[in-house]
Amino acid sequence: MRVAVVTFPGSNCDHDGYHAFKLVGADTRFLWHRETDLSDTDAVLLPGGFSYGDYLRSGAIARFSPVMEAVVAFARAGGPVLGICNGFQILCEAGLLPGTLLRNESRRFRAHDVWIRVERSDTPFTLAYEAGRVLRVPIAHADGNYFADSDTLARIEDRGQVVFRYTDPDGNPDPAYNPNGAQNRIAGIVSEQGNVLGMMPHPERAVESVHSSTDGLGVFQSLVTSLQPVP
Amino acid sequence: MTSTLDAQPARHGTAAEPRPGDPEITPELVSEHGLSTDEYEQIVRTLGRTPTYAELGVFSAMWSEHCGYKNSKRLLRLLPTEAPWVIQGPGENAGVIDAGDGYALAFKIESHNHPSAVEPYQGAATGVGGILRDIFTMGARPIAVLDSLRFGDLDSGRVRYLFDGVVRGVGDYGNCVGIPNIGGEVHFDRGYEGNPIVNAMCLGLMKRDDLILGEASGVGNPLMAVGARTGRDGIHGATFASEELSEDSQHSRPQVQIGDPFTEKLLLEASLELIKSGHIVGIQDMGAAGITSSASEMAGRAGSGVEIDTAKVPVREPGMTPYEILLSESQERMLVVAKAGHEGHVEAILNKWELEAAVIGAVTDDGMFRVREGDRVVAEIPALPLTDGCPTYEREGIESDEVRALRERDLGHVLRDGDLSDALLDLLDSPNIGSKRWIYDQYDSTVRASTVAEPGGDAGIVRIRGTNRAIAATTDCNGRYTYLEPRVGAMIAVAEAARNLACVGASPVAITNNLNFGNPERPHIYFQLREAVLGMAEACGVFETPVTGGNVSLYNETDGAAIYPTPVIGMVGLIADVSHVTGSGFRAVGDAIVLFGECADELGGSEYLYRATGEVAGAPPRVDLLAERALQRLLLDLGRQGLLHSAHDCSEGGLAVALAESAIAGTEGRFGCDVSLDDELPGTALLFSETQGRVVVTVEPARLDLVLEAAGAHGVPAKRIGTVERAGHGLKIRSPRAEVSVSLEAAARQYFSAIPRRMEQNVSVDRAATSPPT
Amino acid sequence: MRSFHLEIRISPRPGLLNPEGNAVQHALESLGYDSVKDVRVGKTFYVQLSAADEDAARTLAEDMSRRLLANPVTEDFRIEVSELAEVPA
Amino acid sequence: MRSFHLEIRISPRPGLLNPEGNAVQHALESLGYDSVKDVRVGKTFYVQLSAADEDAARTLAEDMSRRLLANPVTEDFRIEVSELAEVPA
Ligand SMILES: Nc1ncnc2c1ncn2[C@@H]1O[C@H](COP(=O)(O)OP(=O)(O)O)[C@@H](O)[C@H]1O
Ligand SMILES: [Mg+2]
Repeated sequence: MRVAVVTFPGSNCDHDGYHAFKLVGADTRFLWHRETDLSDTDAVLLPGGFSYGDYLRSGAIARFSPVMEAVVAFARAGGPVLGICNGFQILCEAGLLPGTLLRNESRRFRAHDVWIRVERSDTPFTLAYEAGRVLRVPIAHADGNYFADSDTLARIEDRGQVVFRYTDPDGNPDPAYNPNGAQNRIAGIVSEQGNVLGMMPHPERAVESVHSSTDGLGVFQSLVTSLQPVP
Repeated sequence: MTSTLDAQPARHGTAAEPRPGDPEITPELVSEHGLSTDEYEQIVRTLGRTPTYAELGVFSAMWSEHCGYKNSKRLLRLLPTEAPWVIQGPGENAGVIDAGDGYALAFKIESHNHPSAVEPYQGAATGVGGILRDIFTMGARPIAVLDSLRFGDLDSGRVRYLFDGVVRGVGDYGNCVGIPNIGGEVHFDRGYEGNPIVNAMCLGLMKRDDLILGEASGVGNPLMAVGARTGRDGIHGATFASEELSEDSQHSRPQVQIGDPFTEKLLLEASLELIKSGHIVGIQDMGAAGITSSASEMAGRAGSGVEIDTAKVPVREPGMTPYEILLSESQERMLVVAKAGHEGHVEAILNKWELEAAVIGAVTDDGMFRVREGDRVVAEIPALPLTDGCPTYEREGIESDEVRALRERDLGHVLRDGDLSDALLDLLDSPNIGSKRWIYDQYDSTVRASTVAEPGGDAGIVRIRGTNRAIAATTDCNGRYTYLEPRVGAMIAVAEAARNLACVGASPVAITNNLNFGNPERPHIYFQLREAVLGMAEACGVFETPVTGGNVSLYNETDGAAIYPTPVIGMVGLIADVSHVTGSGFRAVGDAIVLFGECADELGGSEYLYRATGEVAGAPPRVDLLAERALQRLLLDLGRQGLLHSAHDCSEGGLAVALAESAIAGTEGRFGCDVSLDDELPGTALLFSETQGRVVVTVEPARLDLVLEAAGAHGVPAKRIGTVERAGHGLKIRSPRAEVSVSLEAAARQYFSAIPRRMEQNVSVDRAATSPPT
Repeated sequence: MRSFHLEIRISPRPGLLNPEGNAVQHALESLGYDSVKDVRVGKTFYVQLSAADEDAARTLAEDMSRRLLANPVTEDFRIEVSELAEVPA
Repeated sequence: MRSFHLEIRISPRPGLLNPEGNAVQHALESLGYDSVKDVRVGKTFYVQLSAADEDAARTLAEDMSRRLLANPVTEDFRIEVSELAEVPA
């Protein structure tokens, strides 16, 4: 599987994502945001960080980067696109995912481990998990408070687009474990077609024994599996 | 007071003309520039004439304490700086040590105290920005940040406002650039009421061969300004940082510097790419005193000269004078010496990262720091006298009688026996002891996916990707001890740092330090400074942890009141195999709890004393450096053999707090403990003395004998004092004269709410309620 | 070409949660400003640009607000245009 | 008591770096808005309060801007007051 990790000016989790994909055996390369050629690419990662310093709004400027036109076309053609943290924000700004990410309810940057429940295991990003499994992964963001107007919210719930939700360590809903005030405790959603995933937590920081958990590895393994040609 | 360095006459008469519109050089102007009459005369002798306005500004900045180390240079020579693993000692932008496997580690600490007192958010943010640049200009990629902070008591609204702003500033800057924060410290004490301390430390990793120094060598090589444009901000920041604060500081402050971490991130990537590209010979941050210090220091180190044309410097605003351009402290700028003919390549790399580069001058061979504005020479100063000729002072140091009396005070009135459960719960509610999670949850500590130990343990740890190796770091200093007895306090700071590293399994290898003191022109302060340096030197000598760099921040005084002398130690340690790392939290019910070291009645300078009586008094704990060294070696030995389930040192709050922390703060869930001690010490002394050289470890019962034997072999007193229990058992400690029994919930509630509950109020109100009227 | 100064004010759409405004309102109340009934917080862009005339400047401003400056999901914008004194070329 | 609507516009002090403005300016340029000469970004507070008259409202607004809303070290502020249609008590 060939993965392109996009680097925007200000991306700072591009290397972490790169290593996570390497770990699961993907053929991974970096793609500078001015490049636009995705012809040799099976999956795209929009990494976390502070593209353009998060000035104006997180993701608002990056979504106009030259590479984004190619990413939009790639996604529309069914190619898998994973956006983590700032990548999620960019996907929303670019209109590939509904809604937006507002400032955390606490109005502070929050960085610590959270627990998220896998709501669906039938996406290319969650095949390796069983639905209902609770993952421990870190967050690190100031703008992670998922918001959509009520119609949109109802629609994404109806269509089962919510893939990850913040829960307590046992998988139960508990507002005390919602780190940013996200509506319906949403931590990650997929597009209607299911090939674009945006999530605020950082699975790429939970893949090795030195990390506080290895629960994030499944996201990367799932992508590799989903793209393997059926024998 | 004696002044060194006889004026060196100008080698050949230097020439510079005043610029139309420049103010006349008067005694008042000289004194406004923070220069004494003697110093001014030395300038005149150096130049062989009256300085121009620009030259006066240049001298004022370079001969400020901040750049010139006037009052500290001679003392700093007392510090040990060498060891086989030291690649670069003091004098460069950062120290560098060998990290094994072909890697080198650059690290340094820097203060931003004065700017943070005026504008906490930007002051702290730009402080982090500056220390990151010091690291990546060495060719190293920053891999971790730590922050060491001091504030007044949190009961004050102004203090809460400063604390909140500083933490947000440290966080926002590092988070945006993407450097994990792996630790630090914070202390609250009225001794820091008017003068917060904000020190930031950065560690960077490079391949040994990528090391590059800040030298302007190669006659004819172009000097290039890269990164952000030069604006009017922070003009004379270096001089400002070398003055006491007063009511006036709010008004007379220089334009504050605004940090732009986004530009910093680009500059970081561009600089590392430049260094690898082979197109440059030297690079340096334009930090304090801006272009002036970077250019003259680069010339000084290479023994060359430089010539700059201010008209070629990219500026943010029209109409800036050479004086302003030379002294601007605009952030996120670098000075690069390119190879002649490679300017275009340098520019291309900067442009790729959406930044600018401009040729602003060249390296010369005449030893001069020369500045033109187009055709007019506005400054011409011999470079060496400018950088190294700063007069240095050795002053008279006398201990204050008042402090001696405090130290000699008898503390019998705080000795108590019996049930001390409430006293422990009260200590856990102290913001000095309670969890610092409120702070470090605002810091990204896992970006780069290499963090092995986040803030919360005894030291932060990051691994070196692709190897089994890891690097640990900690910052430590207890200002109360240093206040009461500076030499002992400084030794303890070094010992505690080394002990913290040994607890996690890292061998201490070197330190950087930040000397935060009051006005050294006052004998009581100079005494503190000298004593602290002597204590640091002695401890570093015994532990073989040389000093590879640091920073001096003096004049931390408001209206005559100085901070506690605070020599912050930033220590790094190496871990050969990351699987040997030990945490500070209990791990399994039934484990034996073992105490290394011995208890004593030493409540002087303790948190218990401060909480119980509001006093900072008594003699600080004694420190036995050889015993500390034996303890470190024991811990490292046991860690390597994988014999320890946890290790945590006793510091603020003493043994009782160390036990409570291991019980409630561990990552593996919460545990209780059952401890019984046979010491006959008074209850409060046994539980809360901050006696040095003690570590609480837990081991599987089957391995207890091995551990006790090893301790014996290292000559470290060791005894089993109890057992790890289930959480429901609570914390139980018994001795002939004391008893503690608290539930885990109660202890955890106190510990985790100590800071958040004090910060619940809306802190912007605090600024409004307390800011000086405008 | 003439020079214009634009003030583009972006405000959170009414009815949306407004945590920052609430926080400021509380802060004002605790400082004793108890006559304050409501606070909302938005961003303002101060832009200088050249355009043929005021209408052209306004059209540009609307265009860039819609495309970039305002978040279409949560924010409204308002534009004020004023002409700057002519600067000789 | 009468009701007033205040707009308190906070702008970065001239001469200070305004990183957000720079970033927005670059973004606008790369979107093709090349007639843009300068962008600075500030905040605006929309406040409703009751006061005896316009002068009193303005005095309150100045007071709270100085104390709370604007950072005296880095920001300037400007106030606009307009009266709201009377609401029967
Ligand atoms: N300003 C800070 N920034 C980051 N981490 C901090 C800060 N202050 C304290 N910490 C972390 O909180 C923990 C407890 O701090 P402290 O009580 O000072 O540790 P110790 O006494 O073991 O040296 C440590 O892990 C420390 O790194
Ligand atoms: Mg502690």
